[in-house]
Amino acid sequence: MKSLHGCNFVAMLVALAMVAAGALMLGQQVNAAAEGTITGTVKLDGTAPHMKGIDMSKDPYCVKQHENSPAHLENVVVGQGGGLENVVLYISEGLTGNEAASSEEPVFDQKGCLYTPHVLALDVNQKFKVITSDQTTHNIHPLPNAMTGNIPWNKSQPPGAPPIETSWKTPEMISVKCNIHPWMHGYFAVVKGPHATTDGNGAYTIHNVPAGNYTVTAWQEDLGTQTAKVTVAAGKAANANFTFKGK
Amino acid sequence: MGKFVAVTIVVIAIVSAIPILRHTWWMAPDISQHGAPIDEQMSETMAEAGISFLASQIILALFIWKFSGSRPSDPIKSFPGGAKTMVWAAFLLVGTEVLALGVFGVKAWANVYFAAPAANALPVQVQAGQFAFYFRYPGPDGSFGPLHPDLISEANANFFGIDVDHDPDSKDDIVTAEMAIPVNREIHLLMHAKDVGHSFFVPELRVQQDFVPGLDLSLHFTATKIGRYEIVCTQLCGLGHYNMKAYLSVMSQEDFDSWLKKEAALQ
Amino acid sequence: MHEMSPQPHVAHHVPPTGFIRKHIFSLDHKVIGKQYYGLALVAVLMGMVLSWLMRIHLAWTNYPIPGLHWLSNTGAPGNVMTPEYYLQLMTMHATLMVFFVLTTAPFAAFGNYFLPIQVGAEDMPFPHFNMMSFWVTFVGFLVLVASFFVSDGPTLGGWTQYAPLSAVGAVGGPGEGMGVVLWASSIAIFCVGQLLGSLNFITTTLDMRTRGMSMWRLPLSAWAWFITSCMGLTAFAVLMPACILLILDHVAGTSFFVPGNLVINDQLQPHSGGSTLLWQHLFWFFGHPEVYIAIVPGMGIVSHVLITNMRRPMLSHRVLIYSMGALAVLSYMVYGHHMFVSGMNPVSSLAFSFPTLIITIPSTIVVLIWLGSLYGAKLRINAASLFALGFISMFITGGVSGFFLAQPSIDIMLHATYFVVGHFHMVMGVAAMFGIFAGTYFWFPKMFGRMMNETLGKVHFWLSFVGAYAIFMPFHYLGLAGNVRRYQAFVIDYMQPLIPVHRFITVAALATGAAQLIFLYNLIHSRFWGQPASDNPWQATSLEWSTPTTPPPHNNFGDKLPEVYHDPYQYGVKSSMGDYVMQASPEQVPSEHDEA
Amino acid sequence: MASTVHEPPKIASPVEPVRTAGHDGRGGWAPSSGELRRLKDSPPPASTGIWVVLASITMTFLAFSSALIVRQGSAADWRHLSLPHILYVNTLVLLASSFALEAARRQVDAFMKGRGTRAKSARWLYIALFLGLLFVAGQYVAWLQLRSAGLFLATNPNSSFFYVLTGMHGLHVLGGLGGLARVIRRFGNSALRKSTLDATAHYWHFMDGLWVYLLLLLWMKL
Repeated sequence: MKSLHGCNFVAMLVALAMVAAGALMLGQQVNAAAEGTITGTVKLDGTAPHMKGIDMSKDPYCVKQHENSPAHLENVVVGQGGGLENVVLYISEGLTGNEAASSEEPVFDQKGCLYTPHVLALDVNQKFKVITSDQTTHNIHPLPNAMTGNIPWNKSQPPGAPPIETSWKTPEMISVKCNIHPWMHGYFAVVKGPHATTDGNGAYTIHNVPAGNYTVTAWQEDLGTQTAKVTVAAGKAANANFTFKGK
Repeated sequence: MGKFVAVTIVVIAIVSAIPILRHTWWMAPDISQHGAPIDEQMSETMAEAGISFLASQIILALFIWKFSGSRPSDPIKSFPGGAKTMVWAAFLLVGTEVLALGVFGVKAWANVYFAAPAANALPVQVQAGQFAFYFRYPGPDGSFGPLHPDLISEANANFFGIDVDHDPDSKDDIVTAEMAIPVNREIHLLMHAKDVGHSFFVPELRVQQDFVPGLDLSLHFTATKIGRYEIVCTQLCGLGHYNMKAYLSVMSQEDFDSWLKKEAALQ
Repeated sequence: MHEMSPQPHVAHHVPPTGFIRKHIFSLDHKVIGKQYYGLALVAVLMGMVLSWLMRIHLAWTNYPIPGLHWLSNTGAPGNVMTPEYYLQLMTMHATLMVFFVLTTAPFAAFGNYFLPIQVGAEDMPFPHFNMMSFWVTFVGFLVLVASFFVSDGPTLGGWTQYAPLSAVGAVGGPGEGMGVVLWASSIAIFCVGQLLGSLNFITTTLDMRTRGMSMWRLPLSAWAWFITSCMGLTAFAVLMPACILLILDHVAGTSFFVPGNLVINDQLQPHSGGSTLLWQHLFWFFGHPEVYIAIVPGMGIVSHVLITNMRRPMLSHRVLIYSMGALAVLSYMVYGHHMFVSGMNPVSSLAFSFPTLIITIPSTIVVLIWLGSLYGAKLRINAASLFALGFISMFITGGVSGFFLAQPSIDIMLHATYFVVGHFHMVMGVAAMFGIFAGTYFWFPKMFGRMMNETLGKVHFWLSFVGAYAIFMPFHYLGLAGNVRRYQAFVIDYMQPLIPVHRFITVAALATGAAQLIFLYNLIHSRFWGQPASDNPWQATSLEWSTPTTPPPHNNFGDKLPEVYHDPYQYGVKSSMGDYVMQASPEQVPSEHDEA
Repeated sequence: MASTVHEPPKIASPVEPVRTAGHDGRGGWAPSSGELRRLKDSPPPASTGIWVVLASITMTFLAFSSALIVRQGSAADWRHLSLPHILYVNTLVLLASSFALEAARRQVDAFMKGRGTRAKSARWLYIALFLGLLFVAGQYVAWLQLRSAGLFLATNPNSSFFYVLTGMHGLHVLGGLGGLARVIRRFGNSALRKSTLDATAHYWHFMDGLWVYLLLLLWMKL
């Protein structure tokens, strides 16, 4: 009664894709020095919206994790100087297709009945790990749009269960939730090519951008998107700042 | 061999009865106003059922003991009275038992379900969804705003789909993940299912009622003992069913008021 | 001039040559009976293994079960069972047991083999339907098992498959998409199979009885099968349409059972207006008769076995039959007691409560008749009679606990707790299984021409009897303490003190389960190497013991059908054969045991 | 339906059983007057079986009807659709086929008694079969009409029930046609049993009544 995994197939494709990507990178090594970066900060204009506190009383374990650090919603997180956290920056126009695919395997952790990071930016077909640091069972339930070709799934991770390793086929901002802890909510931001996510101060850096003209898009789960045109010179850092209007 | 069977049956019967008699595992103490008749009903049924259980098992054992050893030469005896006695016995025993229990049962059932909630009962709305309960208090204006299913967004902690910006009634509604009620005050519980079937079970309150999607039911009860109890889901609702629960805090009126203020501040 | 007179139904009675017709697509009710038994055996083994896994997980949650990930890597990552996998196993366990074991073994298997012989016919009237009945059922089984192999596994909705969880589709959780569709299809197919079976059973009983075999002269087992088939005919005919509607809600987007304004995972569902209670009504209208479909054949088999081993007829043949009939009829009026807290009108709860209490009267009559007949009997103790006596004990226990659940007011406390689980496992699970065991030890010699090993049989009984109580009595205590069923772990504060009880139950369950392997061994070993059996090893009276050979020839009675001269159970009389006269023997009985 | 049973002849002197080897409890003795036949006076199984079949079909459609009634009462989303007129034509066709089958039965009877010809009986059977097929085709046309009217299975509860009920009934009718075809074949090679023909006829008429019932159920607003 061993159940087939629909994902096995996908996994294989992914593996192939990785090999292909690897070959591509080797090809790129030569002019690696010639690649520039795009940096900047994302700010919120106006007062930071009030983020509701989360009442986890349903699961005493979760409550204990936040005894001295009350949990809040993370839809809009503003740092010093109005820097916006969890904004995803990616190149929406101007990609040539032979950018280096990043090789590292990001981790999406379930910690204290919250997702860290709240938003995980991923390249198409980039493998990532879903792990749990909690002693309570979570279920991971990404909800991609059925039209995009990304296949929705819904799996539980009991404490100490091995990581779930998978990837996404097409670019999409996929919201992910835990049904056992309904307040748990985050995003897989699946984009094509080089990308970055802002830190606590709203700063970001997109690496491995070949010289050229690009349109950079900043995406925030609640505040929407903004774009800016930048020109990257070989080995130089181009700058692009964004400011979102508070609702 | 037969005698051995007989002994085993008797031993099993008695051993099974002991935990019941000693209440080793028993219903949680009742904290509700309507619970007493239910408990009464339970112990009566337990007594009558227990007696018929022990009696019939022991008779079974007795006959096995007595007649398993009999030699082919022994004559076949027939039970005095034959089948007719049995039929009459069954009708008398069970019939009276049934009527007795039935009548009392109706009483117990009636004062849960046939009595209307008092006018001054405190309305609380509970919404069940995969896999958590959320509660809504009407706030000072005493009235709930309408629900907009399309606005429901757990991501933004809008679990009920209330529209604070446009519905005046919703402005002061208080949504909580834990249920608190004042002691000795009747609660009028308005039950709403968000997605699939769930159930509202508080053993101490002697209350169990399904949430029926598409059909909003209501319950009313009065808690008589201050304390913290658990509300659990008893209707299979999916993978998180086992962990679908909320706490029920029964507090003094003062504590309740301050609790409500605290929660209101967090909205 | 054309021959239009009823052809004798012997066209197919030239024994088939060729393996396929003989053993696979056989028209012979005896072969079909054995096929049903085999199917039940496979299903029960699967069901038992599933229950072991569930029990281990309940007792030691998050404790890896070595090798489990080979069963399902998604279901048990790192050998630890996930919540959804537990519920999926639970659903499959229940479905396998209720439909493919408790319905097939005592009813379809033994009934197919022995009903025609007991009425003195050479076969069922519609052998082709009979063959289809089995193979359709088998397909249903395959479809159900197939759901283990779809991407997110079988359905987790429980064997009752309450809507809307079962009808909203994959968004409801793992297995709620394809899993449910397969489940519903499997059950719909199963219903067709059982309807074909019931058709044959009823017509066999009504039309195929041999000369002298009046209805009252039918053995109690035959009566039980007849009554059961009448129930099956109506019950399965209602479940099938329900399943069809459920499937449509899935694949065609209709809204029979799904109301509007449902929001799952922040997505507003595209359904409107369906009635969730409609499913419950349709399901339980089938569901309650179904539990009697599972137990009534057991009652018949056990009475049949007991009488033979008590060497005397029951106090009253007819009262037993009337009682079983009453159970059948009442079982349709009581189904609402499954829905006391479902939001059904509280008045109808009471309306359902009374017939539910009333139905204990016929059951009590049956028990009292059994007990009263034991009095003054010459009880033979053997594996068959032991299991028959065990059945009575279990039936009493399970029946008594039913008394609580019949009352809405108490049901508030016990509904959906382990008390319910204990109740139905006792009365329709263990009791029915004991009926199957009694039947097996009793009829095996006739079916395979060899005796089963008595010693192993007795060992099997002791372990099963004590084990069953050790497992299912504590269930009732757990229920009283408010332990909710269908939980994969007990994280609720007030349930944690109960976990030791669950550990005890698990150990008992593993041991009792292991004991069933003795039975399996006995079955297989005796089949090939058991002592050869005589035609009538138990000195019994009914027609199955009058066949010219053992096992019976292809047309059961050779060139001549038997003629019946007596009521079924002529025991405790002085006759040329000892203390009994067979139905087919013209010998006059000095002291007729006449009917009450 | 249950057969009445002859009292077995009282045996004046019980036959002394000839004991064979082994205590098989039966001796080598077998009743003298047994014969390899069912009881003569009990009806052929087909004529009992058909009633059993009809009983279960009744239950099935009762379940569907109760579902329809509950569903129609439960929610406000019930749009009562006006039935395609071809349904009434189909109804007449089905009724006609029933009459044809009756005629066929009479012919076959006569033919058995030596009057009438095989051809005549066959003709009526074929007419019944043809009309039955015509009915099914007509039902299909009705579906097409609904489809072109934009009413699909899931459009609203009423259309759902329309498709489900007509579909289920259609399947049963097809089953009946199969039976009819079998009757014709058997009649062809004169292996037809009267009971088979009667059973088929009963089934066919039942389908008739069932259809009228369903039509009313779908037509009237509860």
